[in-house]
Amino acid sequence: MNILLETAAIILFGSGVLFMLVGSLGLLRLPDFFTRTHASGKVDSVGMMLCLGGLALHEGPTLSGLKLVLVIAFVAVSSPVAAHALARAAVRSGLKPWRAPGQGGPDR
Amino acid sequence: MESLYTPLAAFLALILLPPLYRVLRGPTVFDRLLGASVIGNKTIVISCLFGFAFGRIEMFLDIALGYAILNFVGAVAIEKYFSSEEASR
Amino acid sequence: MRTPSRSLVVVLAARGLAPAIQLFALYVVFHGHYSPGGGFQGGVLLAASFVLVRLAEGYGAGQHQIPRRAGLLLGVAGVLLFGAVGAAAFLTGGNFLDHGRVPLPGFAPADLRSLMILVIEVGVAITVAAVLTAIYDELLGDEDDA
Amino acid sequence: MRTPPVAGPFAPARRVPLGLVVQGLLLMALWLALSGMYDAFHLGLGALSVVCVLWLNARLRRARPIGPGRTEVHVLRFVAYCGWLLGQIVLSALHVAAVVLTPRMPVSPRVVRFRSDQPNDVARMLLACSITLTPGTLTVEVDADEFTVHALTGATARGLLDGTMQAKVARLFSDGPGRAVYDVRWEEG
Repeated sequence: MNILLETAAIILFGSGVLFMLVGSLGLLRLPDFFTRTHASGKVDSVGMMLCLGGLALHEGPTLSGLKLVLVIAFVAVSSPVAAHALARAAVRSGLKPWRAPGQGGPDR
Repeated sequence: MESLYTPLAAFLALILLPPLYRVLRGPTVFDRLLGASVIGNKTIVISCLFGFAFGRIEMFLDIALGYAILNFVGAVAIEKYFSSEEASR
Repeated sequence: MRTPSRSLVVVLAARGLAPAIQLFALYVVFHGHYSPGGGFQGGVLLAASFVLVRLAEGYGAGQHQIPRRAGLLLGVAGVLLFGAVGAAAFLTGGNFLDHGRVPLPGFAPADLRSLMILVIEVGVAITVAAVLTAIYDELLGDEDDA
Repeated sequence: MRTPPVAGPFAPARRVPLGLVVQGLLLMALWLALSGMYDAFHLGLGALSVVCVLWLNARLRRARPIGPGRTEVHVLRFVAYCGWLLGQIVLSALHVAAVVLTPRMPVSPRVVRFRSDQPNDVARMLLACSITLTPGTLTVEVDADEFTVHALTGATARGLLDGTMQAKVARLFSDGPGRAVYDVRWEEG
Protein backbone atom coordinates (compact mmCIF):
# COMPACT_ATOMS: atom_id res chain seq x y z
CA MET A 1 0.00 0.00 0.00
CA ASN A 2 2.73 2.37 1.01
CA ILE A 3 4.76 1.38 -2.02
CA LEU A 4 1.73 1.97 -4.22
CA LEU A 5 1.16 5.44 -2.82
CA GLU A 6 4.80 6.32 -3.21
CA THR A 7 4.82 5.14 -6.81
CA ALA A 8 1.70 7.16 -7.53
CA ALA A 9 3.33 10.21 -5.97
CA ILE A 10 6.44 9.81 -8.08
CA ILE A 11 4.37 9.32 -11.23
CA LEU A 12 2.31 12.42 -10.49
CA PHE A 13 5.38 14.50 -9.76
CA GLY A 14 7.20 13.21 -12.82
CA SER A 15 4.33 13.98 -15.15
CA GLY A 16 4.07 17.41 -13.58
CA VAL A 17 7.74 18.05 -14.28
CA LEU A 18 7.24 16.86 -17.86
CA PHE A 19 4.33 19.26 -18.32
CA MET A 20 6.48 22.06 -16.94
CA LEU A 21 9.23 21.16 -19.39
CA VAL A 22 6.73 21.28 -22.24
CA GLY A 23 5.44 24.60 -20.99
CA SER A 24 8.92 26.04 -20.97
CA LEU A 25 9.61 24.72 -24.47
CA GLY A 26 6.34 26.22 -25.67
CA LEU A 27 7.35 29.52 -24.19
CA LEU A 28 10.42 29.41 -26.42
CA ARG A 29 8.86 28.06 -29.59
CA LEU A 30 5.40 29.55 -30.00
CA PRO A 31 5.01 32.59 -32.23
CA ASP A 32 3.31 35.30 -30.15
CA PHE A 33 2.23 36.37 -26.71
CA PHE A 34 -1.24 34.80 -26.76
CA THR A 35 -0.10 31.40 -27.94
CA ARG A 36 2.70 31.51 -25.39
CA THR A 37 0.12 32.18 -22.71
CA HIS A 38 -1.57 28.93 -23.74
CA ALA A 39 1.57 26.90 -23.52
CA SER A 40 3.29 28.39 -20.55
CA GLY A 41 0.69 29.98 -18.35
CA LYS A 42 -1.55 26.96 -18.37
CA VAL A 43 0.27 23.80 -19.35
CA ASP A 44 2.71 25.08 -16.79
CA SER A 45 0.14 25.55 -14.06
CA VAL A 46 -1.29 22.11 -14.77
CA GLY A 47 2.22 20.73 -14.35
CA MET A 48 2.62 22.67 -11.17
CA MET A 49 -0.63 21.35 -9.74
CA LEU A 50 0.41 17.80 -10.63
CA CYS A 51 3.76 18.33 -8.90
CA LEU A 52 2.16 19.67 -5.76
CA GLY A 53 -0.40 16.86 -5.87
CA GLY A 54 2.43 14.35 -6.02
CA LEU A 55 4.08 16.01 -3.05
CA ALA A 56 0.76 15.94 -1.17
CA LEU A 57 0.43 12.21 -1.82
CA HIS A 58 3.99 11.73 -0.64
CA GLU A 59 3.28 13.69 2.52
CA GLY A 60 0.10 11.76 3.24
CA PRO A 61 -2.88 12.85 5.33
CA THR A 62 -1.10 15.25 7.64
CA LEU A 63 -1.55 18.94 8.18
CA SER A 64 1.20 19.70 5.69
CA GLY A 65 -0.56 17.56 3.10
CA LEU A 66 -3.70 19.58 3.70
CA LYS A 67 -1.73 22.79 3.26
CA LEU A 68 -0.33 21.51 -0.02
CA VAL A 69 -3.92 20.96 -1.16
CA LEU A 70 -4.64 24.54 -0.10
CA VAL A 71 -1.77 25.79 -2.22
CA ILE A 72 -3.13 23.78 -5.16
CA ALA A 73 -6.59 25.27 -4.65
CA PHE A 74 -5.20 28.78 -4.49
CA VAL A 75 -3.19 28.27 -7.67
CA ALA A 76 -6.21 26.73 -9.40
CA VAL A 77 -8.19 29.89 -8.71
CA SER A 78 -5.49 32.50 -9.13
CA SER A 79 -3.61 31.26 -12.20
CA PRO A 80 -6.53 31.50 -14.68
CA VAL A 81 -7.44 34.88 -13.25
CA ALA A 82 -3.88 36.11 -13.66
CA ALA A 83 -3.66 34.73 -17.20
CA HIS A 84 -6.98 36.33 -18.10
CA ALA A 85 -5.90 39.65 -16.59
CA LEU A 86 -2.63 39.66 -18.50
CA ALA A 87 -4.25 38.71 -21.82
CA ARG A 88 -6.98 41.30 -21.33
CA ALA A 89 -4.41 43.97 -20.62
CA ALA A 90 -2.53 42.96 -23.77
CA VAL A 91 -5.66 43.22 -25.91
CA ARG A 92 -6.63 46.54 -24.41
CA SER A 93 -3.23 48.02 -25.02
CA GLY A 94 -3.57 47.10 -28.68
CA LEU A 95 -1.60 43.88 -29.09
CA LYS A 96 -2.98 41.92 -32.06
CA PRO A 97 -3.03 38.13 -31.99
CA TRP A 98 -0.71 36.40 -34.45
CA ARG A 99 -2.46 34.46 -37.20
CA ALA A 100 -1.15 31.54 -39.16
CA PRO A 101 -0.85 32.63 -42.80
CA GLY A 102 -3.96 31.86 -44.81
CA GLN A 103 -6.05 30.72 -41.88
CA GLY A 104 -9.14 32.03 -40.16
CA GLY A 105 -12.70 31.05 -39.73
CA PRO A 106 -14.14 27.97 -38.13
CA ASP A 107 -12.51 25.15 -40.06
CA ARG A 108 -9.00 24.06 -39.57
CA MET B 1 11.38 9.69 -3.32
CA GLU B 2 13.75 11.11 -0.70
CA SER B 3 16.81 10.71 -2.89
CA LEU B 4 15.05 12.51 -5.73
CA TYR B 5 14.54 15.87 -4.04
CA THR B 6 17.81 17.47 -5.02
CA PRO B 7 17.96 16.27 -8.64
CA LEU B 8 14.35 17.28 -9.17
CA ALA B 9 14.95 20.72 -7.73
CA ALA B 10 18.04 21.08 -9.91
CA PHE B 11 16.06 20.03 -12.98
CA LEU B 12 13.29 22.51 -12.18
CA ALA B 13 15.89 25.23 -11.79
CA LEU B 14 17.21 24.27 -15.22
CA ILE B 15 13.71 24.60 -16.71
CA LEU B 16 13.71 28.17 -15.43
CA LEU B 17 16.06 29.15 -18.25
CA PRO B 18 13.52 29.43 -21.14
CA PRO B 19 11.22 31.77 -19.21
CA LEU B 20 14.29 33.72 -18.20
CA TYR B 21 15.12 34.11 -21.88
CA ARG B 22 11.59 35.43 -22.42
CA VAL B 23 12.01 37.88 -19.58
CA LEU B 24 15.26 39.18 -21.03
CA ARG B 25 14.42 39.14 -24.74
CA GLY B 26 10.61 39.03 -25.02
CA PRO B 27 9.49 41.22 -27.91
CA THR B 28 6.68 42.86 -25.96
CA VAL B 29 6.43 43.75 -22.32
CA PHE B 30 3.69 41.14 -21.92
CA ASP B 31 6.08 38.38 -22.94
CA ARG B 32 8.40 39.51 -20.21
CA LEU B 33 5.61 39.50 -17.67
CA LEU B 34 4.52 36.06 -18.82
CA GLY B 35 8.03 34.75 -18.32
CA ALA B 36 8.13 36.31 -14.88
CA SER B 37 4.87 34.66 -13.84
CA VAL B 38 6.10 31.28 -15.07
CA ILE B 39 9.25 31.71 -13.00
CA GLY B 40 7.01 32.53 -10.04
CA ASN B 41 5.04 29.30 -10.51
CA LYS B 42 8.15 27.20 -10.58
CA THR B 43 9.55 28.95 -7.56
CA ILE B 44 6.52 27.78 -5.60
CA VAL B 45 7.18 24.15 -6.51
CA ILE B 46 10.88 24.49 -5.82
CA SER B 47 10.28 26.00 -2.40
CA CYS B 48 7.93 23.12 -1.54
CA LEU B 49 10.64 20.68 -2.63
CA PHE B 50 13.16 22.50 -0.46
CA GLY B 51 10.76 22.12 2.43
CA PHE B 52 10.84 18.36 1.98
CA ALA B 53 14.58 18.28 1.48
CA PHE B 54 15.28 20.24 4.65
CA GLY B 55 12.55 18.54 6.67
CA ARG B 56 10.85 21.86 7.47
CA ILE B 57 7.87 21.36 5.22
CA GLU B 58 5.35 23.42 7.21
CA MET B 59 7.63 26.45 7.18
CA PHE B 60 8.34 26.33 3.46
CA LEU B 61 4.66 25.75 2.71
CA ASP B 62 3.78 29.00 4.43
CA ILE B 63 6.42 30.71 2.36
CA ALA B 64 5.06 29.14 -0.82
CA LEU B 65 1.51 30.20 -0.02
CA GLY B 66 2.57 33.75 0.73
CA TYR B 67 4.61 33.83 -2.45
CA ALA B 68 1.64 32.61 -4.49
CA ILE B 69 -0.54 35.34 -2.98
CA LEU B 70 1.91 38.12 -3.73
CA ASN B 71 2.42 36.73 -7.24
CA PHE B 72 -1.30 36.95 -7.87
CA VAL B 73 -1.67 40.46 -6.48
CA GLY B 74 1.26 41.53 -8.62
CA ALA B 75 -0.38 40.12 -11.74
CA VAL B 76 -3.59 42.00 -11.01
CA ALA B 77 -1.63 45.21 -10.43
CA ILE B 78 0.08 44.81 -13.78
CA GLU B 79 -3.25 44.21 -15.52
CA LYS B 80 -4.56 47.39 -13.96
CA TYR B 81 -1.54 49.39 -15.01
CA PHE B 82 -1.43 48.28 -18.62
CA SER B 83 -5.13 48.41 -19.27
CA SER B 84 -5.25 51.99 -18.07
CA GLU B 85 -2.16 53.12 -19.97
CA GLU B 86 -3.21 53.03 -23.59
CA ALA B 87 -0.60 52.04 -26.14
CA SER B 88 2.18 51.46 -23.67
CA ARG B 89 4.79 49.17 -25.00
CA MET C 1 -18.44 48.70 -29.02
CA ARG C 2 -18.49 49.32 -25.31
CA THR C 3 -16.00 47.43 -23.23
CA PRO C 4 -16.24 47.53 -19.47
CA SER C 5 -13.27 49.12 -17.79
CA ARG C 6 -13.12 46.47 -15.08
CA SER C 7 -12.88 42.78 -15.61
CA LEU C 8 -15.69 40.84 -14.00
CA VAL C 9 -13.38 37.89 -13.49
CA VAL C 10 -10.81 39.91 -11.59
CA VAL C 11 -13.44 41.66 -9.46
CA LEU C 12 -15.09 38.43 -8.38
CA ALA C 13 -11.78 36.69 -7.83
CA ALA C 14 -10.68 39.55 -5.60
CA ARG C 15 -13.94 39.31 -3.68
CA GLY C 16 -13.51 35.60 -3.21
CA LEU C 17 -9.81 35.52 -2.42
CA ALA C 18 -9.48 38.63 -0.24
CA PRO C 19 -11.02 37.00 2.87
CA ALA C 20 -8.79 33.96 2.50
CA ILE C 21 -5.73 36.16 2.07
CA GLN C 22 -6.65 38.22 5.11
CA LEU C 23 -7.12 35.11 7.21
CA PHE C 24 -3.77 33.76 6.05
CA ALA C 25 -2.19 37.10 6.91
CA LEU C 26 -3.63 36.98 10.43
CA TYR C 27 -2.39 33.41 10.75
CA VAL C 28 1.09 34.59 9.79
CA VAL C 29 0.89 37.34 12.40
CA PHE C 30 -0.31 35.10 15.21
CA HIS C 31 1.98 32.16 14.51
CA GLY C 32 5.14 34.21 14.16
CA HIS C 33 6.72 32.25 17.01
CA TYR C 34 6.56 28.89 15.32
CA SER C 35 6.82 29.50 11.60
CA PRO C 36 8.33 32.21 9.44
CA GLY C 37 6.53 35.46 9.58
CA GLY C 38 5.33 37.71 12.29
CA GLY C 39 4.11 41.24 12.30
CA PHE C 40 5.81 42.63 9.25
CA GLN C 41 5.10 39.76 6.87
CA GLY C 42 1.53 39.44 8.04
CA GLY C 43 1.04 43.16 7.65
CA VAL C 44 2.35 43.02 4.09
CA LEU C 45 -0.06 40.23 3.21
CA LEU C 46 -2.92 42.14 4.82
CA ALA C 47 -2.00 45.22 2.81
CA ALA C 48 -1.82 43.04 -0.31
CA SER C 49 -5.42 41.99 0.20
CA PHE C 50 -6.57 45.59 0.66
CA VAL C 51 -4.64 46.70 -2.40
CA LEU C 52 -6.07 43.75 -4.33
CA VAL C 53 -9.61 44.95 -3.69
CA ARG C 54 -8.67 48.50 -4.62
CA LEU C 55 -6.96 47.32 -7.81
CA ALA C 56 -9.80 45.10 -8.89
CA GLU C 57 -12.77 47.31 -8.13
CA GLY C 58 -11.29 50.76 -8.00
CA TYR C 59 -10.46 53.13 -5.21
CA GLY C 60 -14.07 53.76 -4.24
CA ALA C 61 -14.82 50.15 -3.38
CA GLY C 62 -11.69 49.89 -1.30
CA GLN C 63 -12.91 52.81 0.75
CA HIS C 64 -15.71 50.60 2.02
CA GLN C 65 -13.14 48.17 3.35
CA ILE C 66 -10.46 50.40 4.85
CA PRO C 67 -11.21 54.10 4.45
CA ARG C 68 -8.32 56.42 3.80
CA ARG C 69 -8.65 58.24 7.12
CA ALA C 70 -8.97 55.03 9.10
CA GLY C 71 -5.81 53.80 7.39
CA LEU C 72 -3.74 56.68 8.71
CA LEU C 73 -5.34 56.49 12.16
CA LEU C 74 -4.63 52.77 12.34
CA GLY C 75 -1.03 53.36 11.36
CA VAL C 76 -0.65 55.72 14.29
CA ALA C 77 -2.56 53.38 16.60
CA GLY C 78 -0.23 50.49 15.78
CA VAL C 79 2.85 52.50 16.63
CA LEU C 80 1.22 53.70 19.85
CA LEU C 81 0.36 50.12 20.78
CA PHE C 82 3.97 49.13 20.25
CA GLY C 83 5.19 52.07 22.30
CA ALA C 84 2.67 51.53 25.07
CA VAL C 85 3.58 47.88 25.48
CA GLY C 86 7.25 48.74 25.41
CA ALA C 87 6.86 51.54 27.92
CA ALA C 88 4.57 49.59 30.24
CA ALA C 89 7.60 48.00 31.82
CA PHE C 90 8.72 51.46 33.01
CA LEU C 91 5.86 51.37 35.52
CA THR C 92 7.63 48.70 37.53
CA GLY C 93 11.09 50.02 36.88
CA GLY C 94 12.01 47.75 33.99
CA ASN C 95 13.71 48.62 30.72
CA PHE C 96 11.96 49.42 27.44
CA LEU C 97 10.42 46.25 25.96
CA ASP C 98 11.22 44.32 29.12
CA HIS C 99 8.05 42.31 28.77
CA GLY C 100 8.46 40.24 31.91
CA ARG C 101 7.89 43.31 34.05
CA VAL C 102 4.69 44.62 32.49
CA PRO C 103 2.28 45.16 35.38
CA LEU C 104 -0.44 42.67 34.50
CA PRO C 105 -1.43 40.59 37.51
CA GLY C 106 -2.02 36.88 37.23
CA PHE C 107 0.63 35.94 34.67
CA ALA C 108 3.95 34.20 35.10
CA PRO C 109 6.78 36.30 33.58
CA ALA C 110 7.37 33.77 30.80
CA ASP C 111 3.72 33.75 29.73
CA LEU C 112 3.60 37.50 30.01
CA ARG C 113 6.64 37.79 27.77
CA SER C 114 5.16 35.71 24.97
CA LEU C 115 1.78 37.44 25.26
CA MET C 116 3.36 40.90 25.05
CA ILE C 117 5.45 39.88 22.06
CA LEU C 118 2.21 38.84 20.39
CA VAL C 119 0.66 42.24 21.15
CA ILE C 120 3.71 43.94 19.68
CA GLU C 121 3.44 41.79 16.56
CA VAL C 122 -0.18 42.88 16.20
CA GLY C 123 0.87 46.52 16.52
CA VAL C 124 3.54 46.08 13.86
CA ALA C 125 1.10 44.31 11.54
CA ILE C 126 -1.53 47.03 11.91
CA THR C 127 1.00 49.75 11.19
CA VAL C 128 2.54 48.00 8.20
CA ALA C 129 -0.83 47.17 6.63
CA ALA C 130 -2.22 50.65 7.21
CA VAL C 131 0.87 52.49 5.98
CA LEU C 132 1.26 50.36 2.84
CA THR C 133 -2.41 50.88 2.01
CA ALA C 134 -2.03 54.60 2.69
CA ILE C 135 0.98 54.74 0.35
CA TYR C 136 -1.12 53.13 -2.38
CA ASP C 137 -3.92 55.61 -1.75
CA GLU C 138 -1.58 58.58 -1.84
CA LEU C 139 0.20 57.48 -5.00
CA LEU C 140 -2.76 56.67 -7.21
CA GLY C 141 -5.76 57.29 -5.04
CA ASP C 142 -8.89 58.79 -6.50
CA GLU C 143 -7.59 59.47 -9.98
CA ASP C 144 -8.05 55.87 -11.11
CA ASP C 145 -11.65 55.59 -10.00
CA ALA C 146 -13.20 55.15 -13.41
CA MET D 1 -18.50 33.38 -2.56
CA ARG D 2 -22.11 33.51 -1.35
CA THR D 3 -24.06 36.68 -1.07
CA PRO D 4 -26.69 37.49 1.50
CA PRO D 5 -30.17 37.97 0.05
CA VAL D 6 -30.38 41.36 -1.57
CA ALA D 7 -31.82 43.72 1.00
CA GLY D 8 -34.62 45.89 -0.27
CA PRO D 9 -35.32 49.29 1.23
CA PHE D 10 -37.75 47.79 3.76
CA ALA D 11 -35.82 44.64 4.60
CA PRO D 12 -34.45 44.47 8.12
CA ALA D 13 -30.87 45.57 7.79
CA ARG D 14 -29.33 44.01 10.87
CA ARG D 15 -30.12 40.32 10.70
CA VAL D 16 -27.29 37.89 10.15
CA PRO D 17 -27.59 36.40 6.67
CA LEU D 18 -27.10 32.69 6.23
CA GLY D 19 -24.34 33.26 3.72
CA LEU D 20 -22.28 35.02 6.37
CA VAL D 21 -22.56 32.03 8.71
CA VAL D 22 -21.47 29.66 5.95
CA GLN D 23 -18.59 31.92 5.04
CA GLY D 24 -17.55 32.12 8.66
CA LEU D 25 -17.56 28.34 8.96
CA LEU D 26 -15.49 28.03 5.80
CA LEU D 27 -12.98 30.56 7.09
CA MET D 28 -12.80 28.78 10.43
CA ALA D 29 -12.10 25.52 8.60
CA LEU D 30 -9.34 27.32 6.70
CA TRP D 31 -7.91 28.55 9.99
CA LEU D 32 -7.95 25.05 11.46
CA ALA D 33 -6.15 23.74 8.39
CA LEU D 34 -3.53 26.48 8.59
CA SER D 35 -2.98 26.68 12.30
CA GLY D 36 -2.40 23.14 13.49
CA MET D 37 -2.61 24.28 17.11
CA TYR D 38 -5.82 23.33 18.80
CA ASP D 39 -5.46 24.75 22.30
CA ALA D 40 -7.99 27.24 23.58
CA PHE D 41 -5.71 30.24 23.12
CA HIS D 42 -5.03 29.68 19.43
CA LEU D 43 -8.62 28.66 18.70
CA GLY D 44 -9.68 31.93 20.31
CA LEU D 45 -7.25 33.85 18.14
CA GLY D 46 -8.70 32.02 15.14
CA ALA D 47 -12.26 32.96 16.05
CA LEU D 48 -11.17 36.55 16.54
CA SER D 49 -9.46 36.58 13.14
CA VAL D 50 -12.49 35.11 11.41
CA VAL D 51 -14.73 37.76 12.94
CA CYS D 52 -12.33 40.53 11.87
CA VAL D 53 -12.17 39.20 8.30
CA LEU D 54 -15.94 38.80 8.08
CA TRP D 55 -16.44 42.33 9.35
CA LEU D 56 -13.95 43.80 6.89
CA ASN D 57 -15.62 42.10 3.94
CA ALA D 58 -19.25 42.42 5.03
CA ARG D 59 -19.01 46.19 4.85
CA LEU D 60 -17.67 45.99 1.32
CA ARG D 61 -20.35 43.52 0.34
CA ARG D 62 -23.16 45.58 1.76
CA ALA D 63 -21.94 48.64 -0.10
CA ARG D 64 -21.40 46.86 -3.42
CA PRO D 65 -23.47 43.70 -3.69
CA ILE D 66 -22.55 41.19 -6.37
CA GLY D 67 -25.02 41.45 -9.24
CA PRO D 68 -28.56 40.06 -9.28
CA GLY D 69 -29.57 36.42 -9.21
CA ARG D 70 -29.22 33.61 -6.72
CA THR D 71 -25.61 32.68 -6.19
CA GLU D 72 -26.05 29.56 -4.08
CA VAL D 73 -24.15 26.69 -5.63
CA HIS D 74 -25.45 23.13 -5.68
CA VAL D 75 -22.61 21.66 -3.66
CA LEU D 76 -22.77 18.12 -4.99
CA ARG D 77 -22.97 19.31 -8.59
CA PHE D 78 -20.02 21.59 -7.89
CA VAL D 79 -17.89 18.71 -6.65
CA ALA D 80 -18.88 16.63 -9.68
CA TYR D 81 -18.09 19.59 -11.92
CA CYS D 82 -14.63 19.97 -10.39
CA GLY D 83 -13.89 16.33 -11.12
CA TRP D 84 -15.11 16.66 -14.71
CA LEU D 85 -13.10 19.85 -15.19
CA LEU D 86 -9.97 18.16 -13.87
CA GLY D 87 -10.35 15.42 -16.47
CA GLN D 88 -10.89 17.99 -19.24
CA ILE D 89 -7.85 19.95 -18.11
CA VAL D 90 -5.58 16.92 -18.23
CA LEU D 91 -6.93 15.87 -21.64
CA SER D 92 -6.44 19.24 -23.24
CA ALA D 93 -3.09 19.71 -21.53
CA LEU D 94 -2.00 16.55 -23.32
CA HIS D 95 -3.38 18.00 -26.57
CA VAL D 96 -1.47 21.26 -26.18
CA ALA D 97 1.68 19.39 -25.17
CA ALA D 98 1.39 17.30 -28.32
CA VAL D 99 0.96 20.46 -30.40
CA VAL D 100 4.02 22.08 -28.86
CA LEU D 101 6.17 19.00 -29.24
CA THR D 102 5.28 18.36 -32.90
CA PRO D 103 8.25 19.65 -34.89
CA ARG D 104 6.31 21.82 -37.33
CA MET D 105 3.96 23.02 -34.57
CA PRO D 106 0.48 22.99 -36.12
CA VAL D 107 -0.90 25.99 -34.27
CA SER D 108 -3.62 28.03 -35.90
CA PRO D 109 -4.65 30.56 -33.29
CA ARG D 110 -8.00 32.24 -33.69
CA VAL D 111 -10.33 34.46 -31.73
CA VAL D 112 -13.95 33.50 -31.30
CA ARG D 113 -16.78 35.41 -29.67
CA PHE D 114 -19.89 33.72 -28.42
CA ARG D 115 -22.80 34.41 -26.13
CA SER D 116 -23.93 32.15 -23.36
CA ASP D 117 -26.89 32.50 -21.01
CA GLN D 118 -25.67 32.24 -17.45
CA PRO D 119 -27.81 32.84 -14.36
CA ASN D 120 -25.50 35.33 -12.61
CA ASP D 121 -22.10 36.97 -12.48
CA VAL D 122 -20.53 34.26 -10.38
CA ALA D 123 -21.47 31.72 -13.03
CA ARG D 124 -19.92 33.93 -15.71
CA MET D 125 -16.74 34.24 -13.68
CA LEU D 126 -16.64 30.49 -13.08
CA LEU D 127 -17.16 29.81 -16.78
CA ALA D 128 -14.44 32.27 -17.77
CA CYS D 129 -12.01 30.72 -15.32
CA SER D 130 -12.86 27.20 -16.46
CA ILE D 131 -12.26 28.18 -20.08
CA THR D 132 -8.94 29.74 -19.17
CA LEU D 133 -7.86 26.86 -16.99
CA THR D 134 -8.46 24.42 -19.83
CA PRO D 135 -5.29 24.63 -21.87
CA GLY D 136 -5.81 25.65 -25.45
CA THR D 137 -8.49 28.23 -24.74
CA LEU D 138 -8.03 31.58 -23.06
CA THR D 139 -10.76 34.00 -22.08
CA VAL D 140 -9.72 37.44 -23.22
CA GLU D 141 -12.81 39.46 -22.37
CA VAL D 142 -16.12 38.98 -20.60
CA ASP D 143 -18.76 41.57 -21.38
CA ALA D 144 -22.16 40.71 -19.92
CA ASP D 145 -23.23 37.62 -21.88
CA GLU D 146 -20.47 37.80 -24.43
CA PHE D 147 -17.24 35.87 -24.05
CA THR D 148 -14.21 36.51 -26.22
CA VAL D 149 -11.94 33.49 -26.35
CA HIS D 150 -8.53 33.02 -27.91
CA ALA D 151 -8.03 29.42 -29.02
CA LEU D 152 -4.73 27.80 -29.85
CA THR D 153 -6.04 25.39 -32.50
CA GLY D 154 -9.30 24.78 -34.30
CA ALA D 155 -9.84 21.58 -32.34
CA THR D 156 -9.78 23.32 -28.97
CA ALA D 157 -12.15 26.01 -30.22
CA ARG D 158 -14.63 23.46 -31.51
CA GLY D 159 -14.39 21.55 -28.25
CA LEU D 160 -15.35 24.71 -26.42
CA LEU D 161 -18.22 25.60 -28.73
CA ASP D 162 -20.12 22.34 -28.32
CA GLY D 163 -21.55 23.92 -25.19
CA THR D 164 -20.96 21.14 -22.66
CA MET D 165 -19.01 23.29 -20.24
CA GLN D 166 -21.42 26.21 -20.50
CA ALA D 167 -24.44 24.02 -19.77
CA LYS D 168 -22.67 22.39 -16.83
CA VAL D 169 -21.75 25.74 -15.29
CA ALA D 170 -25.29 27.06 -15.70
CA ARG D 171 -26.68 23.94 -14.07
CA LEU D 172 -24.51 24.58 -10.99
CA PHE D 173 -26.71 27.54 -10.12
CA SER D 174 -30.13 26.94 -11.59
CA ASP D 175 -32.18 24.10 -12.98
CA GLY D 176 -33.53 25.74 -16.09
CA PRO D 177 -30.52 27.13 -17.93
CA GLY D 178 -30.95 29.11 -21.10
CA ARG D 179 -29.10 28.62 -24.34
CA ALA D 180 -25.59 27.33 -23.69
CA VAL D 181 -23.87 28.74 -26.76
CA TYR D 182 -25.29 30.99 -29.43
CA ASP D 183 -24.35 33.89 -31.65
CA VAL D 184 -20.91 32.50 -32.46
CA ARG D 185 -18.68 34.85 -34.41
CA TRP D 186 -15.15 34.23 -35.63
CA GLU D 187 -12.91 37.22 -35.54
CA GLU D 188 -11.69 38.00 -39.03
CA GLY D 189 -8.11 39.11 -39.29
